[in-house]
Amino acid sequence: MTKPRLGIFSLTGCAGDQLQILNMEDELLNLVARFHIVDFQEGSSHKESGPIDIAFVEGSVSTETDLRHLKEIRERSSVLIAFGNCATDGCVQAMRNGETTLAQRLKDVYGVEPDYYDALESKPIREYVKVDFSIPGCPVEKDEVVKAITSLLHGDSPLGYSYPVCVECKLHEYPCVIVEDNKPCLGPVVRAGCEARCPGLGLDCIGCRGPVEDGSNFAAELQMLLDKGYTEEFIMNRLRIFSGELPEDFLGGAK
Amino acid sequence: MSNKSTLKPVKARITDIRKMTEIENLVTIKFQNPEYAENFNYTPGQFVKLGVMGVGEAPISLCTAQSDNSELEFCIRNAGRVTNAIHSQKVGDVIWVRGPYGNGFPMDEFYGKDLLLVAGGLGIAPIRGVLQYATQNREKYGEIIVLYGIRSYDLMLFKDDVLHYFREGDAEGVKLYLSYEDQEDLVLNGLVSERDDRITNGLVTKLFAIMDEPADNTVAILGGPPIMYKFTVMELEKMGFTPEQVYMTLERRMKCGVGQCGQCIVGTGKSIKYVCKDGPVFTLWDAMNTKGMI
Amino acid sequence: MTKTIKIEELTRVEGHGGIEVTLDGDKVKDVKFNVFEGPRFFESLIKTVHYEKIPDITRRICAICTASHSLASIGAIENAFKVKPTPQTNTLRDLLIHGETIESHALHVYMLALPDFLGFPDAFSMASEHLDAVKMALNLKKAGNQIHNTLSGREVHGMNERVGGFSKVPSQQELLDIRTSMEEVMPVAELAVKLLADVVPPKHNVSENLLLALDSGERFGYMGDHILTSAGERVHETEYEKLTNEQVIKHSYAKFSNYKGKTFMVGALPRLHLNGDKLEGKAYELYKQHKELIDRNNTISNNFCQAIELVHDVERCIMDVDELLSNGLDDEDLVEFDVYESRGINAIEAPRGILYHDYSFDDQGRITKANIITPTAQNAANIEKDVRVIAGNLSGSSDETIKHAIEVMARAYDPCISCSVHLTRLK
Amino acid sequence: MLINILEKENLVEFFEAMQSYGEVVAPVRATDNAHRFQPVKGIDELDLDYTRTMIPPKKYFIQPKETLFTFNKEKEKYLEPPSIDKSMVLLGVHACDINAMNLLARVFMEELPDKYYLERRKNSVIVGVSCTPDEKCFCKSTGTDYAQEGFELFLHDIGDKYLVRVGSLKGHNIVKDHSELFAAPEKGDLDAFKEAEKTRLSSFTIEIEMSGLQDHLDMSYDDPLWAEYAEKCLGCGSCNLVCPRCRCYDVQDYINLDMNTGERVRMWYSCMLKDHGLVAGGHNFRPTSMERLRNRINCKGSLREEMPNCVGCGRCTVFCPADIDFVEILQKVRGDIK
Ligand SMILES: Cc1cc2nc3c(=O)[nH]c(=O)nc-3n(C[C@H](O)[C@H](O)[C@H](O)COP(=O)(O)OP(=O)(O)OC[C@H]3O[C@@H](n4cnc5c(N)ncnc54)[C@H](O)[C@@H]3O)c2cc1C
Ligand code: SF4
Ligand code: SF4
Ligand code: SF4
Repeated sequence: MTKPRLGIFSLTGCAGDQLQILNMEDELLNLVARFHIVDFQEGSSHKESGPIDIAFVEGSVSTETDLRHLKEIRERSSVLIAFGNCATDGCVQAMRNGETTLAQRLKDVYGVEPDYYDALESKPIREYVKVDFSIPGCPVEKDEVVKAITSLLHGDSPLGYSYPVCVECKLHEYPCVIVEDNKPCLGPVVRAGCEARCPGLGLDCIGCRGPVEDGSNFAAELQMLLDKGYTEEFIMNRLRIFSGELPEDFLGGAK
Repeated sequence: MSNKSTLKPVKARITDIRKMTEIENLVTIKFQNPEYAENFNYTPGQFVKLGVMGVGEAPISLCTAQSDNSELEFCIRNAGRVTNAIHSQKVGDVIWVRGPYGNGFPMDEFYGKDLLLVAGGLGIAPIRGVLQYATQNREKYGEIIVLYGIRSYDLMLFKDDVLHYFREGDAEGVKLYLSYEDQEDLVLNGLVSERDDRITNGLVTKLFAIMDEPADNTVAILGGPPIMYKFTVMELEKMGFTPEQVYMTLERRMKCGVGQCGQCIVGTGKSIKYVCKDGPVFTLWDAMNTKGMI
Repeated sequence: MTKTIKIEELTRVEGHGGIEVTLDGDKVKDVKFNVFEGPRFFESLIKTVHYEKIPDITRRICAICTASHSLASIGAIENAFKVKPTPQTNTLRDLLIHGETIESHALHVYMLALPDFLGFPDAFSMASEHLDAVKMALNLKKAGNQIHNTLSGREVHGMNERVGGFSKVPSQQELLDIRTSMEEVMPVAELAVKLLADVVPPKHNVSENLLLALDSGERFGYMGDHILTSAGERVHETEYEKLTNEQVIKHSYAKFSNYKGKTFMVGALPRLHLNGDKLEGKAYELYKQHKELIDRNNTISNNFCQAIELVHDVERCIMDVDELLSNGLDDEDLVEFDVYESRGINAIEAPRGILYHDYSFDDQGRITKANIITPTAQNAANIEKDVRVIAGNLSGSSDETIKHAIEVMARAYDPCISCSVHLTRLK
Repeated sequence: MLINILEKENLVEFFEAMQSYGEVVAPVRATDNAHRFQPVKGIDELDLDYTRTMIPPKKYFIQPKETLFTFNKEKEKYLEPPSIDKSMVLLGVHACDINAMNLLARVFMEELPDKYYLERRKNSVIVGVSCTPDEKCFCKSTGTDYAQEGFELFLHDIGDKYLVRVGSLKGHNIVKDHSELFAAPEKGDLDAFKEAEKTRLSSFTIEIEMSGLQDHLDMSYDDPLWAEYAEKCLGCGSCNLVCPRCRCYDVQDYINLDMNTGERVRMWYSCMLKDHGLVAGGHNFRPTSMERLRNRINCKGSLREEMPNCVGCGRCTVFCPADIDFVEILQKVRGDIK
């Protein structure tokens, strides 16, 4: 059997999701052996052109170059996977989208005229190309990556997490930081899969896995936190860290 | 030892795969252990959990009748992960089975009665089991009328059976009527040799107008999507069927199939039901008393 | 006759950058370190955000030195609000940053740099001939990650280190497990020194380097509040702007650092050059034994310095664990403090060199202004300088030779382009 | 009913005696609001004077996440985890939780026994303890404030003694084997028990009438109240996951990187999650959070095996991050409050 051709690509981001692959110290060599790797920028100098069976794309589209690169990858790939929060939901660099403009941000940081750059407003890749699956997370969870890969190798579509962090939090019997300490936990609206890492350490979830698809009641989360005495600015800053690039009606309530 | 007791599946092997439509295959399986096959007692309307290790299990209706258990047939639509995995199996591959589960159609309560079978889409699968059972025990039942609604010829399941009853149904006392939604020439498709008044264009409910008036002691047996039930029930009520004379089989999400996992719950306070264990076959009376059932 | 040699994209580095050299005969006409990593504007994003979640955002500047960013960020916040962390917290932080350096250096030395010297495109193909070494390297990296996992909550972008301490203090058993792992991987760290001691650094990139590193105090380490320069100065972290002197330069990239008009280098080589005599134990012995390999004017020796640091890191983690356990672990809460309008600056040695975070807050503890300067942003101009030197020295050679030499040199900096928040390509 | 008396000063010896029947698991204070059942080594670790744990003791019988079996595709085989022979003493279980487990036992042990549940229950000793209700407890309303069965021993606090009810032969044998710790009850003890029960029963602050509730729920099917609560509900599933009587579960297969071996895993699930009613093809039988919330309350208020699906422990209210009050909903359904 010929090995599937795998490409691991990155656009703008911290390269943490590729790093998570390198961090699978125990499985790495096994995993790499299952594929014919055509591209893995952070891990290898070896690069090939030609079709790709499975493409993992990390990072968000933040420059014209990113966009060209992304479209090229889509052309070549049968299955394209948004890999990590940047690719899936835009991550921190999208947290001010719709709030401040790109020009303003450029001016803030560089103090120069904006037309200088080929920068674009940071967006998740689904804004530009068809995404077959998403593996969310900032960074992705190694366990989920392995599960997705084995599913794909087995010919099945990967399983996602359709439920929020609270479920895992409860399964671990972590004390609820909202109930116990009134902390502004985003667990109820954020996609599970991290085994509730933050509440497990006594911290409020900041939402690094992005919202539960079609299942997040942001309006209720906002209201709950307002009732607990947080200001709207505070809550919105919190909600936006990883969910800046959300549909317009993101406070419109759950379905 | 029907092994109903746990979530432990038993091994069976695929002996035949026949493509029925673009997305549906008829899969025949044989238990590895003959003893298991011998004790595998079921009535039409019951279901099993079919599984592929590494992917999971799906509830699938038994669409055959009891006479011979050495081989079982399943009509499987490729609808998602598990069913896709079943579709990618080959003859000779292993398939894991649990069951049979649920309450089937009470075929012995129907003795001496006429049967009106109404099927839509994939709902034909359990209905086909009822039909097989009734024809195998032909003397126990009165007249058998089958109404089958499909979208188009391409999507028709059990084409051989349909053809058979069109040609020879009269001799066996089985009247089959067919409705199809899309305008299509069934003559050209070779199903019938000339225009046939047992076939109409439209939804399955249209067939009530052209079929023979059913006798008073008829039981109606329904298999199809919830929306079909709504409209069929309206017709049946018009014809004077009482709520206890109408039987239907329901689909819900099921993980265990034995009333543990809670995923197939329906109803309100008084009448919470688990479709897998209390059903999947219910009467219209059950449905009338259980909000959200249809 | 002019020609352009172009490295489209540097591989086995974090982030995206390429290098372009234009030669006119044997004269170097132009050098461009092209960064096509998109800008992320962290300083702008965090405006109005409450201090408590700043580290969680800024640590996402970089994956590999995520804890360095969070600790630099936490330090700046603590400096702003005059928070004094407990001694236990300080030791835990020391352990964390040493763990991070193990993970980062193991990755760089074994997986990214070594293939260059052994002639492989990557560690995976290197594994076909040196399986044991690769497996050992992975174990070393894993041991570093174990510290991340235990102290920070996961290997990338953890969350447990907070302003005022640690949200959850690790258990005694967890620390003992770290100690065991460190003892197990000690030989791997030593092997790195041995392997790299055999590599003869090419002469073509020798040129004068100005080196900057934090003054680590009495012991070698990655924290401190003064910056030392190889020119003999000592500057307080709050005056960092004098050193980094970031400028938006209108040629091919923005915001280059220079100190008094000169490019400079940060990282393992500067640290060993300026603080090496403070090393302890085996690391000190190896340092003394191989001192001649640490050539301040050959950036390639940065790789070797990282190897020495690996030995130091492993030893130091054991010492930190012992210190924590002998003092008795205290399940202490975060230090409490008040917020007021204020500014805080903090410098820390990330694996790749000095990292600065500088924040101003309003009286509610919300950010009004921020500045973050990463090691690679500081090194960029020096990398460009080295490219000039190499291209000049090798101008007669084939394009391939020049390209390879440049790549090997650039990789020796272990550049982390994704975290060079201030580097962005101009049109 | 066999009755014995255990002096509180014998508690340490009693605890040590219990250790000989297996690992002792008991409530330990975890947070301001909750205790946690966890293994304890000494009596000083546990706290019998507690209100509720967040996660009910059912976690020891049907675990939050457990491997049903591991498989090997090539070998066409699967292997169940080895039988559980470790025994356990569940010490300090409240009546509501015992009653909840009695229902679970019917589902998982009687008709179609679940190997895992069965083995664990067989290997365990359950020791109940009496409690004082707080402002969220309403087990009196659900008729589950007193346990008639489903335990080995039940300790009722009657001052400086415990009145111990024996609930099974196993419990009787424990008493027999440690007869030096127990005494026969005297008249005063029985009086004290009656007094204690009276006090307990009078300290409930909330009440909900259960009779006919099922029809009230039926009649409220189209009431706007569901939508009102759905607006507040986060759909987080916490209410189900802390419920001692909820038993929904999900099953998932995972395959390892060798593409041959793997496992089938069972995990607690919740009807408040959006795909609880989802079937292939994307059809959802309860697509909105309003429908899911209504379904949950209906399920809780329904009678299953002649018992309501709620034992009045108050957990879903206490641990709902959105402060949704279960009893308040039922009171609205009944028209007790508007
Ligand atoms: C009593 C009964 C009889 C059925 N008979 C047949 C039949 O004869 N032929 C046929 O093709 N289909 C039948 N179905 C439908 C079939 O079970 C689903 O199409 C199948 O479960 C889809 O699973 P999947 O993994 O392929 O799809 P996915 O959409 O990938 O399913 C995802 C998950 O949801 C669950 N799920 C989705 N749909 C259902 C469902 N309907 N029931 C239970 N769980 C579900 C699965 O467990 C799966 O893990 C029947 C369903 C029921 C309840
Ligand atoms: S701590 Fe957060 S994630 Fe956990 S249950 Fe509470 S709200 Fe949900
Ligand atoms: S709890 Fe939230 S912020 Fe923390 S790791 Fe999980 S998804 Fe990310
Ligand atoms: S715990 Fe509360 S918010 Fe969460 S699903 Fe239940 S009712 Fe809704």
